[in-house]
Amino acid sequence: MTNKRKTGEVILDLQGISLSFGGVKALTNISFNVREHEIRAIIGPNGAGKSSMLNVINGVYRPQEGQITYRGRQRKDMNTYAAAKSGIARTFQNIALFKGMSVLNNIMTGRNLKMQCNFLMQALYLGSARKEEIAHREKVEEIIDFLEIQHIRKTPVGRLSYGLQKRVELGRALAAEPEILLLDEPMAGMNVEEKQDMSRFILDVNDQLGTTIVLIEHDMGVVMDISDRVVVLDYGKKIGDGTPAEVLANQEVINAYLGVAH
Amino acid sequence: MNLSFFFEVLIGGLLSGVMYALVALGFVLIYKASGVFNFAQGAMVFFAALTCVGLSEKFDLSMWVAIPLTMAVMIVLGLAIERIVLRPLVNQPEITLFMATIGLTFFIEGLAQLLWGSQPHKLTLPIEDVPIEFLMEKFNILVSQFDVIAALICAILVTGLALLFSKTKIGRALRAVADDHQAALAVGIPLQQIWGIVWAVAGFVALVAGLLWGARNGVQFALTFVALKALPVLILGGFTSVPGAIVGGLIIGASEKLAEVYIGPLVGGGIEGWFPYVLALLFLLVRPEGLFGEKIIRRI
Amino acid sequence: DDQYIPLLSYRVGPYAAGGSGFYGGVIDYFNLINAKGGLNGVKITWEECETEYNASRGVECYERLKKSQGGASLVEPLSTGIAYGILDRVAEDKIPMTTLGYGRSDAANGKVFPYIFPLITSYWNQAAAMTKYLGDKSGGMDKLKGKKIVHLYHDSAFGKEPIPVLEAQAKQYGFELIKIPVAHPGNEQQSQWLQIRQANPDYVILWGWGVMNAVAIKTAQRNGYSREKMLGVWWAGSEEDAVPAGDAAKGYTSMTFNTPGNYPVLDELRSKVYAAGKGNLSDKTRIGSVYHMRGVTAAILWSEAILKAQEKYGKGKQMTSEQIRWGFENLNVDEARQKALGALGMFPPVKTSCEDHEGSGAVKVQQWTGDKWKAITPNWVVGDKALTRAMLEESSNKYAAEKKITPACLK
Amino acid sequence: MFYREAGQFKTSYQADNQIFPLRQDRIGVALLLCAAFFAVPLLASDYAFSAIFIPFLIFSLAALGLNILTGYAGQLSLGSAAFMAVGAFASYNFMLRVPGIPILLAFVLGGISAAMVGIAFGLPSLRIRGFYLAAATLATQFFVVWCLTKIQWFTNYSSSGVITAQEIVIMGMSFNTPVKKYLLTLSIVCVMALLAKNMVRSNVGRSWMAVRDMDVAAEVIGFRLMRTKLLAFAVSSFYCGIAGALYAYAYLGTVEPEAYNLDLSFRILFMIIIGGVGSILGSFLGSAFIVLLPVFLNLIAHFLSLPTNIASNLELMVFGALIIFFLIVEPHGLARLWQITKEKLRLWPFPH
Amino acid sequence: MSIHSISSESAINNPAYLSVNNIEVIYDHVILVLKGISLQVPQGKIVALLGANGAGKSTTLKAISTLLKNERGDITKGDITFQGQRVDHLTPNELVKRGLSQVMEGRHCFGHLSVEENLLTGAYTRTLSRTDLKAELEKVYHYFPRLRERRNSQAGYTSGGEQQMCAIGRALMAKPSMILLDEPSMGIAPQLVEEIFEIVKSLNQQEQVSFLLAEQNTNIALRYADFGYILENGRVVMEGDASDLASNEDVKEFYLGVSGAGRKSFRDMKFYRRRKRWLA
Ligand SMILES: Nc1ncnc2c1ncn2[C@@H]1O[C@H](COP(=O)(O)OP(=O)(O)OP(=O)(O)O)[C@@H](O)[C@H]1O
Ligand SMILES: Nc1ncnc2c1ncn2[C@@H]1O[C@H](COP(=O)(O)OP(=O)(O)OP(=O)(O)O)[C@@H](O)[C@H]1O
Ligand SMILES: [Mg+2]
Ligand SMILES: [Mg+2]
Repeated sequence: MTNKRKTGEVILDLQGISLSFGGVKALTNISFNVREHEIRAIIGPNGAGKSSMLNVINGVYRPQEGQITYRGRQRKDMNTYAAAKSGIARTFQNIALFKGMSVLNNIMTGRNLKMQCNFLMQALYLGSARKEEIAHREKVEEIIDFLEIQHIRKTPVGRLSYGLQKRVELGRALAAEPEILLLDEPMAGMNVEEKQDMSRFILDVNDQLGTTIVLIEHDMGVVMDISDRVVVLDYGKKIGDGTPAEVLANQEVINAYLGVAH
Repeated sequence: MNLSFFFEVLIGGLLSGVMYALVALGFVLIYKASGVFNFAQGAMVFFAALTCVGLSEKFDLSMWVAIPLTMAVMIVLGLAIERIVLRPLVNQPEITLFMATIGLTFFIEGLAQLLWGSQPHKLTLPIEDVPIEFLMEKFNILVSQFDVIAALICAILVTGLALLFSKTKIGRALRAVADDHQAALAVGIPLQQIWGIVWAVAGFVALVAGLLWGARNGVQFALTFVALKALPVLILGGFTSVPGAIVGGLIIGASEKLAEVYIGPLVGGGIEGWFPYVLALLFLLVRPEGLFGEKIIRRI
Repeated sequence: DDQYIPLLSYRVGPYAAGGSGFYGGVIDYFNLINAKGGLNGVKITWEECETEYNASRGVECYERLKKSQGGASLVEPLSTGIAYGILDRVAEDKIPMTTLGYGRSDAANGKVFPYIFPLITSYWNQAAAMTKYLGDKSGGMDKLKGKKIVHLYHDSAFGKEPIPVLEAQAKQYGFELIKIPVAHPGNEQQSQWLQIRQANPDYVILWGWGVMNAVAIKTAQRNGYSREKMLGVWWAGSEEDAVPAGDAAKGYTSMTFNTPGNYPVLDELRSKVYAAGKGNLSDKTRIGSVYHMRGVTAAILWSEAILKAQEKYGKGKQMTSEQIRWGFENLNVDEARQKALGALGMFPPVKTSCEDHEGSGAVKVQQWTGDKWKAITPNWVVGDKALTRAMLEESSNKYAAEKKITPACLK
Repeated sequence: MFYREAGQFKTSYQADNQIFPLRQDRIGVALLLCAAFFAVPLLASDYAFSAIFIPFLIFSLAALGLNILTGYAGQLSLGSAAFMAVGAFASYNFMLRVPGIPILLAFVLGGISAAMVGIAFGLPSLRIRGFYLAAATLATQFFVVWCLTKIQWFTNYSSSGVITAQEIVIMGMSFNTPVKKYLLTLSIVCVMALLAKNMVRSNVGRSWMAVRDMDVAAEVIGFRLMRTKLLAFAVSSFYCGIAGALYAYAYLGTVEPEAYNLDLSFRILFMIIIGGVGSILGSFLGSAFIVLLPVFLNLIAHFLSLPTNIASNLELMVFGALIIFFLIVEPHGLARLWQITKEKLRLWPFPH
Repeated sequence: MSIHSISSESAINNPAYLSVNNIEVIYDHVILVLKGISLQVPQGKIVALLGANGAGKSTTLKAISTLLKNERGDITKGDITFQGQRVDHLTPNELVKRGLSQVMEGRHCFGHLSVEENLLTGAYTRTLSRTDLKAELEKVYHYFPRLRERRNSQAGYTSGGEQQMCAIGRALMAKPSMILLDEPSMGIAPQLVEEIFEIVKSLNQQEQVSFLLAEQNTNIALRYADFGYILENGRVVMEGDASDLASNEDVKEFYLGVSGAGRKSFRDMKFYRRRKRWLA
């Protein structure tokens, strides 16, 4: 499959990232980059360090070594707030929704950085606060429509099935209108049809909004079909990097991850 | 500074700390087994002591008969609590369970006074609460014999419970339950039985604490307040650690006494009410789960 | 047309023992009055409400009961917190409130607090009496010079109340006053007693409350301090305070405004009330215990006030609360009257006036023999009343200024 | 059947964002407010005002404050009474020391003082969580009460350590009768409840709930933990502070620091748990439960003419048992029970 | 209600080991989720439960394992029998003792316990000698070598896939005769997915363990299962032999992602399709 969309400059560059927890080496000297507008997949066997990689990118984990260059700015590690502020949003592998809140409110939280009114205005619910609330609500409703979760809009997310929660989580990340979207297994627990919708969806976001996407996924079909470039991790080391086709042909990758090619 | 006085305060504090630890143990036991902060522990201490004294006074029994009888009562109480209160609340948020134990507190307090009246009683154990003469003469340091025996009993309890938790299958199951009720049920851990056992053991610990504290303070409603002394011990040592309770107790006991004696006069005294809490708070700032508590896992 | 008295009692919680004894005494005496035909024929009715010693529940009880059965004659919450909660309300409702041995000492000034009656004695007078007693014991007030007295107190408004008096007297008589507070609830006092042991004082005043008392006595024993040299406030002087301390309490002394012992009136209670199965205490041995006797005393004073009012406003009639207030302000229970009531010497003679709602200020000292209290001062002890009077004036006038009250006597 | 939303379509987000999106609810609330402001003052007795309604409203306000902190922001606290005390004593001192200060301003300043104390004691919450935090908040409780008893300046050197609340006068009008006090309290509580409702349905509220439900994720999304938590502490303490001031001024009149003891903190905690953690309505329901139930039990015991010492203990036991019973029936409190009832009504007479 | 039954006889010939009869489940007293589900698992068979998100698969499994109560769900109608006896009133512990064990959705490892301790709790209902226990552990480690490496770390800190393995391994430790598996392949690398299903197969064939598995990976599920049910909106809309289901056109299109023209690329989906509903 050829990629006709234009991918731009490198906006995120990771150099020599190493991360360990006590004795466990989660990541060892990993370098790779992400270009603007591309869909970058990270694959690898369980416990390879994929989720840790995302955690490093948005500052949940601080790597012991390495450098992160994001939009020209070089640093040793990110910090979660700064990452969010500069346009990195993400979803989590173990759903991290706000369980007690409704779907609508969960997605609304995604827009918090865009809200200007201070709490006094919100308490009084004065004109501007109300207007702001409604403006954001409209945006969120668009996302809700897009994800086809209108019927559960007011349901507390704790009551939703696993798959629906995944969708809501994606919605929350999207609501932030991020520049980079980090997705950790967004399609786990979905059936093919739902995965198709989800893929379409990711592609649309990527196409229409130009959002850069970093994606972890175990479904090779999806990865091969929608990603532009793929990084392969194994035991915290990088064992492959390239287009889907290249990676697919890499014997090391086959041994470590894919098993018998299919 | 008068050195022997300092040691006296220090030792007195350490021994008081042991008494706090005794109460804290009951909390740890239940928290560890179910993630429930048992607000009713103080009431259970009171109930146990009052029942013991009540039985012995009303039916003119010797302590050696009254104590096992009370033990039986506490076991029944523990099982009943599991059956009536906890079982329907499996898998509920901890704050709900916490609240249920508050309800329980009222119930037990009412029950205790309904059964045995509201009069304070004296409780005489065959251990005398007088200074050990030997230490008195030799070093001019005052240590009560009672405290030393209490410390021994506490040590035995701590060792026993620590072994129970770390070495047995039940211990592991208890920790599993505290982590995730649903999953524990799914692997076949008989939550009901386990809670029954734990509450019964907690009842036993409450009885021991009740007897020792009762002998010191008299058996009266105020025994429920000893829980307030145990809380800072608990947070300092960690809710989930049996050895933490004893170490926390020692630290709190000693520093609270030293503070009252040496800092108290500077600020007008009476700081024992809040000092242990502030101290524990400072420790928490460094280690948010107490000295020995299990780290709270926050991974996403 | 009975005389209705609401009882804001507490029978659960930490102070239940005191509550059940006191209100038990009150109700027993009411029953006795009624069994004997009432106050000039007017029977007493009452209604109890559980306050749990909690201010807001106490207020609720007060508000609920004050209007029922034709209106409350008087109230007595036996709790400082509740007393404060209804302090303004009783004045508004014109219902007299007695606070026997607790509450604001300055409320004895009837010009500022027309409806409050801290009958018999206030904290200040008690503190003054304590110094007087300790002075006498040392062989004269001048012998107090150079002595060390520890004031071991419950760290609250209650425990701090006597400090001004004690300080003034320390200056006057030249003794050293060492103040050592105990944090509520006081179930652990090792550090305080180590300090006391270190200071080795001549006397320890125990201004304690609840469990703190028993623990103080016990801890004194463990630290080898003589209990004879301890002198408790009357809230540290009941069976409930001494019994839990066990043998350690033997020899411990405390203040009281009831002389322990048996009295004809108590026998009457046994024969007329308990024999008829109407006794309020579930445990008969508590008849004549400190709290019970305190309750009986309160009830006697109340009925005396009602009788006094009847003298003025019509014998055998139901009195309004305002009339009873007048009765309280003109009480005169002297020894002759006490004798007639079968309570000679049970409490000091009480004679009130508008300026003096306290009416006495006299106390006794009692000692625990191991199973009961025994009075050890043959006569009533009265402290330096001039000193307390001055303090009382100052403090109550400050209150009047804050509340914009012009001090004056009601007629 | 009677409680249906069928036919009520929202055509704008504004309409959907209303506090009470359902017409029945709106009518219900309007009726309730009318009753509270007009009918009750005409009908109720002084007893009802000064012993039931006023404390009920004040406790509701305090519960609301605690609910903001515990229910919405997820920070379990056992120190609410301390913040109430700060509010009361600060208001008292403002009134005392700033001549001519309007009393409402004194209340607000009292609330702000409480908020500042709240922020100071909220700092540890950045590291400490759950029951550890709860136990640590006891430090606030004991420390504040200790300070108020120790530092006599706060009580204006009153010998008994007691303060006497000044008379409430607003624009020349003196609020000295129970009805007037009730109306004043009611107005304050209504306004503050409205503000609270606004807060929890807008971004602040969402930030609190996010921190409550999963603080790591909240941080990743861009909420700042420190600011969010401290704001919750501040707002909550402000509410408690105002409640504390009302407790002194509109309810008790004369208070000692011990009136704001640990017991009171616990009672307020009970209110929110019984009423519903994370629910504005729940604060009111819980407060009603805790204020009314003992009265009710007392009346029943009286009616059955049980011997008082038995009755008192039974009351306590029944109270405890009822708490447990309600938790078993609905762990999320009375507010949720009410909601479920509504949902059932909506379907009525069909079971589903 | 019409059930699109393609072929129903073959599997049902076996006496049902587990049978769920027309159950209705309500959450929180008001939310009706299962509207009459019936299904059978014959002894020694693998039965797959398929369906879109929110169809009610997990709820069905939790109803069977009686874990539903603790999530405030109630079975208001119908009954469940296991080994011929009604089990809806049993405690989960009794069920496990009888041989029915569940792997819950979303992993649910005991975070503070080490991986090995997690596995050991799985054997709680069995009384095993130390050596037997060791052998059992070895077996699990043999299936999941990754777990052996991480045996001493706290489960809460392991990766998603590792936790999933841990949860499955834990259930195996109970040596059940029937396992309810809720999305076993979720978050597992493709190679391992195959392996997990191989384990299922070998347990099934060698130890006669029956399986009821809720699975989104329809492809593989139907490959290994004997029989399948498709749920939609709390109802069974289709049931049949796995092979028949796999060749059904609708199933192919909606659950297997292949239509007449073979498998489509995820990139080429040009529109969102309204999911087909069998039920109006
Ligand atoms: N605790 C609960 N309270 C209320 N409703 C619930 C609860 N759990 C699940 N539901 C609802 O029940 C329905 C079925 O949920 P279930 O988890 O069984 O779906 P599922 O088929 O397993 O979906 P998935 O594939 O997404 O896991 C969903 O609509 C969900 O919203
Ligand atoms: N906070 C942590 N503490 C200790 N170990 C950790 C922590 N986070 C990750 N690890 C370890 O680092 C390794 C990599 O974990 P990570 O979650 O990144 O794996 P992954 O590639 O996402 O795997 P999966 O596909 O199973 O989700 C694992 O072995 C895990 O146990
Ligand atoms: Mg991962
Ligand atoms: Mg599911």
